[in-house]
Amino acid sequence: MISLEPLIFELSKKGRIGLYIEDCEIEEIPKEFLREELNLPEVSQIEVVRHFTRLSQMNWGVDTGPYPLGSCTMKYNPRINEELSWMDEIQWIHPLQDIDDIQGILEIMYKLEKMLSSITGMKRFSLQPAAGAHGEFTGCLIIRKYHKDRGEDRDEMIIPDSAHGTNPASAAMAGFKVIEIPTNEEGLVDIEALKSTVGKRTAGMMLTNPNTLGLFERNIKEITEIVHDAGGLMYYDGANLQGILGIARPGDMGFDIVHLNLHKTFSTPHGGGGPGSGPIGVNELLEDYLPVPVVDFDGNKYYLNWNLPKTIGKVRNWYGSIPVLVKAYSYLLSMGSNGLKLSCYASVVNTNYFMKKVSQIRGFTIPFGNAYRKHEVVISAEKLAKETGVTALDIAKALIDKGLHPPTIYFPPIVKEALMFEFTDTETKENIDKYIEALKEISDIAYSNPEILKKCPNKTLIGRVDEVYANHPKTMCLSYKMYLRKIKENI
Amino acid sequence: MISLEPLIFELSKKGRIGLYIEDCEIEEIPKEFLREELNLPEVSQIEVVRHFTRLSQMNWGVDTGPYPLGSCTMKYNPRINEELSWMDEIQWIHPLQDIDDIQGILEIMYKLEKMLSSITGMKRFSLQPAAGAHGEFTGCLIIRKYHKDRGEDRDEMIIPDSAHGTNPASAAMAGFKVIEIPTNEEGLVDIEALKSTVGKRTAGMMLTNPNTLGLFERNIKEITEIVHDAGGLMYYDGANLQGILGIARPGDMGFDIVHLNLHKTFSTPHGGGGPGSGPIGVNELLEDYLPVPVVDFDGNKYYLNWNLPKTIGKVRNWYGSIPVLVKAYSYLLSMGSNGLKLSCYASVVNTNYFMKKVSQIRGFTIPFGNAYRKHEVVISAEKLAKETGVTALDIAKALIDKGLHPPTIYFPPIVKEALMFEFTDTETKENIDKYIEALKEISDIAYSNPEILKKCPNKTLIGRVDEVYANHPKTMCLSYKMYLRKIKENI
Amino acid sequence: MDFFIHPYIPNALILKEMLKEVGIENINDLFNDVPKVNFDLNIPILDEYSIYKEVKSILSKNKVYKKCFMGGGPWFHFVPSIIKYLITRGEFLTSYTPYQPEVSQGVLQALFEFQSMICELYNMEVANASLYDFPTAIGEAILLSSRVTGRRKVIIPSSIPEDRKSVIRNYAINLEIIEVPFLDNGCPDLEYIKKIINKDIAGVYTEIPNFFGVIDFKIKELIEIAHEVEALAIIGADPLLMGIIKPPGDYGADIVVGDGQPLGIPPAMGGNSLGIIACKNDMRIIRQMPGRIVGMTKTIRGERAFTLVLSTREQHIRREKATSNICTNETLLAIAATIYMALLGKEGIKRIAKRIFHNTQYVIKRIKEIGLDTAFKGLHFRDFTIKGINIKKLNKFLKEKEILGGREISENIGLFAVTEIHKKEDIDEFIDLLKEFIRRN
Amino acid sequence: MDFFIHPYIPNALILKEMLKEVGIENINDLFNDVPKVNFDLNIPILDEYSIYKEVKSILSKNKVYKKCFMGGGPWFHFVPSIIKYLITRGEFLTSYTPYQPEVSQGVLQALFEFQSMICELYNMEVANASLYDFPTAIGEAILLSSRVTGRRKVIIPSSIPEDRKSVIRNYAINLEIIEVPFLDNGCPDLEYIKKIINKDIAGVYTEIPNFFGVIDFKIKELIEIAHEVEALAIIGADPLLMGIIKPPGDYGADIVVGDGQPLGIPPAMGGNSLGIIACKNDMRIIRQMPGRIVGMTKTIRGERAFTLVLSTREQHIRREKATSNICTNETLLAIAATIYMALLGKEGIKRIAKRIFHNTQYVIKRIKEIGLDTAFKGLHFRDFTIKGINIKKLNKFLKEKEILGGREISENIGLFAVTEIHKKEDIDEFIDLLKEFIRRN
Ligand SMILES: Cc1ncc(COP(=O)(O)O)c(C=O)c1O
Ligand SMILES: Cc1ncc(COP(=O)(O)O)c(C=O)c1O
Repeated sequence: MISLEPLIFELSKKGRIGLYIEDCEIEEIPKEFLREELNLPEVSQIEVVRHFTRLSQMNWGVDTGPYPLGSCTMKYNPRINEELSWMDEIQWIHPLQDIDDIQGILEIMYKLEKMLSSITGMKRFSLQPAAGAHGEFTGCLIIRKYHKDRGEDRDEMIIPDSAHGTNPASAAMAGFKVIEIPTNEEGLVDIEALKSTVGKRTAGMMLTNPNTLGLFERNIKEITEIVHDAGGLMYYDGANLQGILGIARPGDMGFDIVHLNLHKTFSTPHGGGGPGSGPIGVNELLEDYLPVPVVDFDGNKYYLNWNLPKTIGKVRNWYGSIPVLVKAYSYLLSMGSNGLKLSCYASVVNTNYFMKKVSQIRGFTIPFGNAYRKHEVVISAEKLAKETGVTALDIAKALIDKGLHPPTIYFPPIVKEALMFEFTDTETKENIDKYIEALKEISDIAYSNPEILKKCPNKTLIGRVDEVYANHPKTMCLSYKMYLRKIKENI
Repeated sequence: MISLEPLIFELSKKGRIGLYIEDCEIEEIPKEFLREELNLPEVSQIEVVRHFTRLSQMNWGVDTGPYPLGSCTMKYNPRINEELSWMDEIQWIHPLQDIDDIQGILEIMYKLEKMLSSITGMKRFSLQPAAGAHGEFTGCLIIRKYHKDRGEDRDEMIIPDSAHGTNPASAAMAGFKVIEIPTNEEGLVDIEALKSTVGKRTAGMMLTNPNTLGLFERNIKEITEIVHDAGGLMYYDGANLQGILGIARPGDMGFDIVHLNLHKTFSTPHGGGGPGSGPIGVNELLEDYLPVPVVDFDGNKYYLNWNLPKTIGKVRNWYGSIPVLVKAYSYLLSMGSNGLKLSCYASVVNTNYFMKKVSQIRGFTIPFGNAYRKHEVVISAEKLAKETGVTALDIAKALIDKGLHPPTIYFPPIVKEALMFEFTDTETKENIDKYIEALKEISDIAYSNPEILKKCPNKTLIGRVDEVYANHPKTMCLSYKMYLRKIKENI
Repeated sequence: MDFFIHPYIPNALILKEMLKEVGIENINDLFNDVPKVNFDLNIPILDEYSIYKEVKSILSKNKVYKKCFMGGGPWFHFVPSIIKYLITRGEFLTSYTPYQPEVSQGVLQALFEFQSMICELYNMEVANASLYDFPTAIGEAILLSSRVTGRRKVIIPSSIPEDRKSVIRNYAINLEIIEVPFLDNGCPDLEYIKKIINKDIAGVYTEIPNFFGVIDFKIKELIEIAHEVEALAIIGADPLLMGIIKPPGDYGADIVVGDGQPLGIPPAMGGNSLGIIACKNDMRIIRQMPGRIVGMTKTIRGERAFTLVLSTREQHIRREKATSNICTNETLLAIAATIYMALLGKEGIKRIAKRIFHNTQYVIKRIKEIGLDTAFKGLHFRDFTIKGINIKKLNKFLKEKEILGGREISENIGLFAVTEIHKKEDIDEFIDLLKEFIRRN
Repeated sequence: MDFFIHPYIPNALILKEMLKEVGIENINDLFNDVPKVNFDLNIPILDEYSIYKEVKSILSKNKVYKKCFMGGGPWFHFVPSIIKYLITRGEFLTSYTPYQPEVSQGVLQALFEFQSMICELYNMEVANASLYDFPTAIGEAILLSSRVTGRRKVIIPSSIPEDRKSVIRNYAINLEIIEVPFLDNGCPDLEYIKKIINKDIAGVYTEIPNFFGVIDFKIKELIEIAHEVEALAIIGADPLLMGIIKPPGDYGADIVVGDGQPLGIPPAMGGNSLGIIACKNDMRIIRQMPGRIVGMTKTIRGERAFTLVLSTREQHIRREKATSNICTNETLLAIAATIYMALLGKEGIKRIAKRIFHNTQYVIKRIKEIGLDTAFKGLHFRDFTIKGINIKKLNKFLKEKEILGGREISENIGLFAVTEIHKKEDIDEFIDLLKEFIRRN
């Protein structure tokens, strides 16, 4: 197979090394336990640099172009935040240092928590969870313990069919049975279905608002009442907070638990898939259930408070994704109250501007009506697919050929041939216009010459990836070791 | 014209900015002097990041692949050196701080000077010059003052015809008449010609050794004697020190003045053309002529010594390219005495290995015989050019199409169709082999199908640049302002 | 509200113009469906310089120790300078999970290399692209063993610290956890396990080195005991230790988990974490693996390519039946670890491991020389205990000398560590201070 | 000598193998022509961590001031974080002078943008890709004026500091330099110039603001005086001042030089320098310009492209007849300045300049309030003098408060500066300290 950049293993040559380390002798380890073979690549430092420089160049990032992944809030990641997070006073601190030695980071955690509380209207936050899904899991553990502590046996978690996959997965991991409720024709929670679902076994409901269609659940007050009345708790999946940032707050809507994705709404970079940070906020009711420790202030010093009587314990080592927290704190200072609101406005205007233009393109429809979206919009290419055979996947790959990163596709699952666009506040109108233009062109080609879209992308370094080959047990290859074995076995 | 990346001016949109700065009012400036128009681009921060990220990706660096520019010693630039040079304790220091406040950097300058002295065999160094050519100019000023102070009227500088262009240019700037002496058939200084050239007007001779052909001037002792006997001084252009690093020293050969290129031999990055650093070392004779201040140690503290009675004064603001000095210091520690010697060995073996292989390729010759080269070798494509019409320039562009950065071409001027290769110690054998393979293929094509080489490169983002268009007074365009004017004037 | 010029919001001053195209005059019309509640966020807006000054001045209240002997992790290993440079290149840093392989080959290939290197370290054939951290990786591994075996009990060593247990308990919230007591070397009592093990056990978990730093040379036996009842053997193995001792894969381990932080990642108050999980080439296990996995494949044009595979296991497809809820993981730190392992390579990992081991033997030898001892017997790697002195007081004393002391295991037992960054002089100084401390107390 | 494994020398352990292909056994055969002298370099080899520790510990002896009021340059302006990130990307950082345009468009286009922005700032039409620093740029400009006019005398202000003059004298070593006395605002006495000027004068040089921070509003007159004898008018103009006052190009300046350090470049003890030179669109001058110049052109395929132009002026072609000896310049810092100007843009440069000007007026107002005064009259920008107090003592006093004081112009006159990073509180604190100092002395 043609290789754009060899595997680092393939660059290996005996007798090379990338770091200067003096050798030394050891004797104590019994020979039968001593390691001999170790097939790690042997390369010089310059080769490491070139290899990973090259790999980076083969990768798309916000820094290289627009990245309108719906549900992901791919904002610009300011470097000042990054720079601060890399200070020695962050990176070279040990979690077991004396409280006196870590007043700086505790202060930032404390102040960040206060800001997140004021943004969401929640009482307290734990900064411990490592990502959004981890926050969900933590929230579910809290819900579980809350009911248990009250002697109630509630094991059903209600989740809309439009929800993100992590919602049901997290609920299930925490031991809940997932009850899916349908979306009505307006794209909102079906209130009647909800009413007939809640009951004695209802532990709670997980909801994101604006929902994954970008629509604000305008009956939110009624929903929270229904669930609360049934004895359940309301969980807010904060991945979509961008759509109401600075305008409305989950706490005010009646949510009991909230998680936020700092790597989305608060602009910390996603790093190709993490580290993220999924702080979780609760109201008075659940304050004592948060994971320990939380950061408190005794009027004089910040300290780690381990004394939460009803705590669920810990969900990860130590205290949270510390560098990510610093970035979010720095970001918040760069925006201020007005900047955050402006950010919400910009993302919502960007979305509706885009939706308006796209709704006029042949083959694309806006499912669930033309109500204004918040920070994101889901387009359906179902009509196009039916009429031309060109699918959402084909459109994604065709966009790549126009130098544009595709949106999220095939999500939420309730929309057929879904293209989920989120431009965020940091995208330029010029780039949004490029997408509109590109979709028009793709539509034109689909109706005139659909086959050529099946072969996209053509202008990328590599062609369309063969997913079947990738996943077939016979050809599947998950490591270099497996690759070598398969070569040997002639597969 | 097609544009790969628009000019940043072309991305401008009124009402955008890349940094948050609060506005304020001012009144004191008389209206007729107040600035109105200011045509700088207005762009958001994300656009700045994307623009320069994109530009960087359109650029070759040591980090992206082999870079065998002869006379340039394009080594790998370790990041640890870079990181240290960016510390606040370097970047945020003012030159007029108290001596007590800058003991750290003075210590590094002092120790670096000692190392450079031991590497070159010179008595003292000034770290002031900004680059190699600046070091030459400084050296020439010293030579001039030295003779003047002795009441001698010497205005001729002897320079071999193989010398780098900066040598004659620097000498001329310092007010010398340049006397060129020829290279003999061995590729070395023509001793007889030298003898008949020196005389009462001889101020000195500038020489690089190994010379620009990569050949060591083995008569160096005789040369320095001839010049010294005539009352002249010997200047060592240290750009080629790599070839004898740790093996031999200009001081021991009889040179009176030496400049070094820290951005070559000592691995500090070249930054697309600077900043560099061209420290200049002298023997006892000239110690007092160095630019002021130099760094001294009184047994207790480091200090800036301005008290050199015969100093030529200053050649630039302040004390030198400070961050570059830190990088060189750090580099030296990473090599140690043995590492430096190993570095010399590796670059010389790389060169001779390459020369041996290339000498077997049709159309290429090694001018001035097959004597072993040091760190670099000049290949001539004269034969190829004569027989096929394919020139050094064509070869350079064809190499680009093979993913390889060309060598220095058409230098030194005494070799026709020169290709000057310097692989340095940090290049892999695999990459050197790629060049050998590529030159073979190019030779084959030249002899079978030469026209296709005239159109190279084809695989780059842009095609071969039109240098005539670039330099013609009618089409020449040196700024965006000029561009706009030419568009208006319909040129 | 006025729209104002802001460097991160390019359209700020053209929003009105764009609104017109939407057919709206007042921006609030876009929020008609949102209940109005008045609140004040009360967050100031600062320029970049002021942010820099503000955050720096807050952070200056953190103390960065020049020397650290704290055991139990995270550890102060050396982090080569090139790592930060490479992982903060925008193309890596600002990218999302590589859903579109054609424009994400960089992250995908790096992750494939990560998986591959992890496999080499442990001699396993499959690894995923990272989990949150070590304890959650143990938790996921335990869940995995339960899914594969269909059983609901697991055995873990009682020696692991309470923090870690708490996470495990939360992950295994529907399982029963049995803790094994430990011997005088801190390793699990195999006789005890033999007694209690049966076909209800999904997995048996243990660690090398154990929490007290002792290398457990009975891994092989433990794996055999587990396999006798067809339970899975799960080994938590330090990646750097693998430079000197035979890896769990050599003994037939089913799942290996690890803490990736020692692989070129700064401790960051415990906030930079990298959970490692690997398994053997067994489709029963592979199909139940949690998290993202990258596979090598080809394109329809025939080029080699990399892409996310087995996504039918994952939450976005399988929803409540997914093998885990994990979505965002620790990719960037996995790339850091990949670069670290590439820099060191075979020879470097061996040298680092030898140096750490050498330092550990040296410090323990010196400790014994001054009349102290470790609390546990056996060969140690990096971590070691000191018993018989008041750890709180000792730490206070060390702090005065700008040294970060050990982790309190009990009043008179502390957990310490030395790594490759400790020079002989550093260790000698530490011993001298211990001596002085004993003399004084 | 043994060849040993070294991370920067990939072929270290295969040199012997390669030697064989050359046909050599002993590596010393390659150095037979080199005279043997024994010497010992005596440089230790350290691993990366040790280098880091060593250099950091040395550098910790440098003091980084939190507040700085030092005038005369280099200045403490704010440097946006993104600049360092972008210019240290390997593709920029590790590239050579862009001799091969097809693979160097990045640096070339960035430099074209640099030239273009400099032209906009000064309202000139041509700028080069940088010179070493401000004084050498003045030196080169003076030489340029001599080449263009064929004359050998130049006029410069006597007010510029001795350091700068020393560099100029070295550059103009074959020319005659005439110094003009200054008026009570520190600006050159135009009447004096009028008296001495004649057709032997190649160029007249002056600066805005002058060395004491005063904005010279007589630039136009000076240019006219120079032009009357067909001498070239050379203006040294601060780039940030151009945000608020009309640029020299508006008045017909022939050459503009400047100090690029305020454009997003940290002071680095004076070691990060960027010399700016620009000229008007006059082929007589352009053909004599020193240094590299990038031009916009096209490729043979018709794309827009950038390349080095007018290289026949330069040393590698013209050798001793070159317009300058400069080869390596300050490209990377020119790119830094380009990024800075792009970030600020029209509005930002104006705002920064206004803020600096505003701060300057405020500090001078306060100084007068407490009974002190500047040594020179006129409107100041950034730099300002304080007269009537002992500067050495004052600096010592300020140092105790962690403040870097001013530059000693004479015993009782100091040169200070405020930039956009000074907040009102900082200036007020400075004034309060001045008051306290006066009270005490
Ligand atoms: C709506 C929604 N919820 C939850 C998540 C999970 O967040 P994370 O990836 O940080 O675990 C996502 C992420 O894509 C999301 O879009
Ligand atoms: C032989 C030689 N001398 C002098 C120089 C000039 O050095 P610099 O570019 O640092 O001014 C060079 C640079 O190419 C060179 O190769």
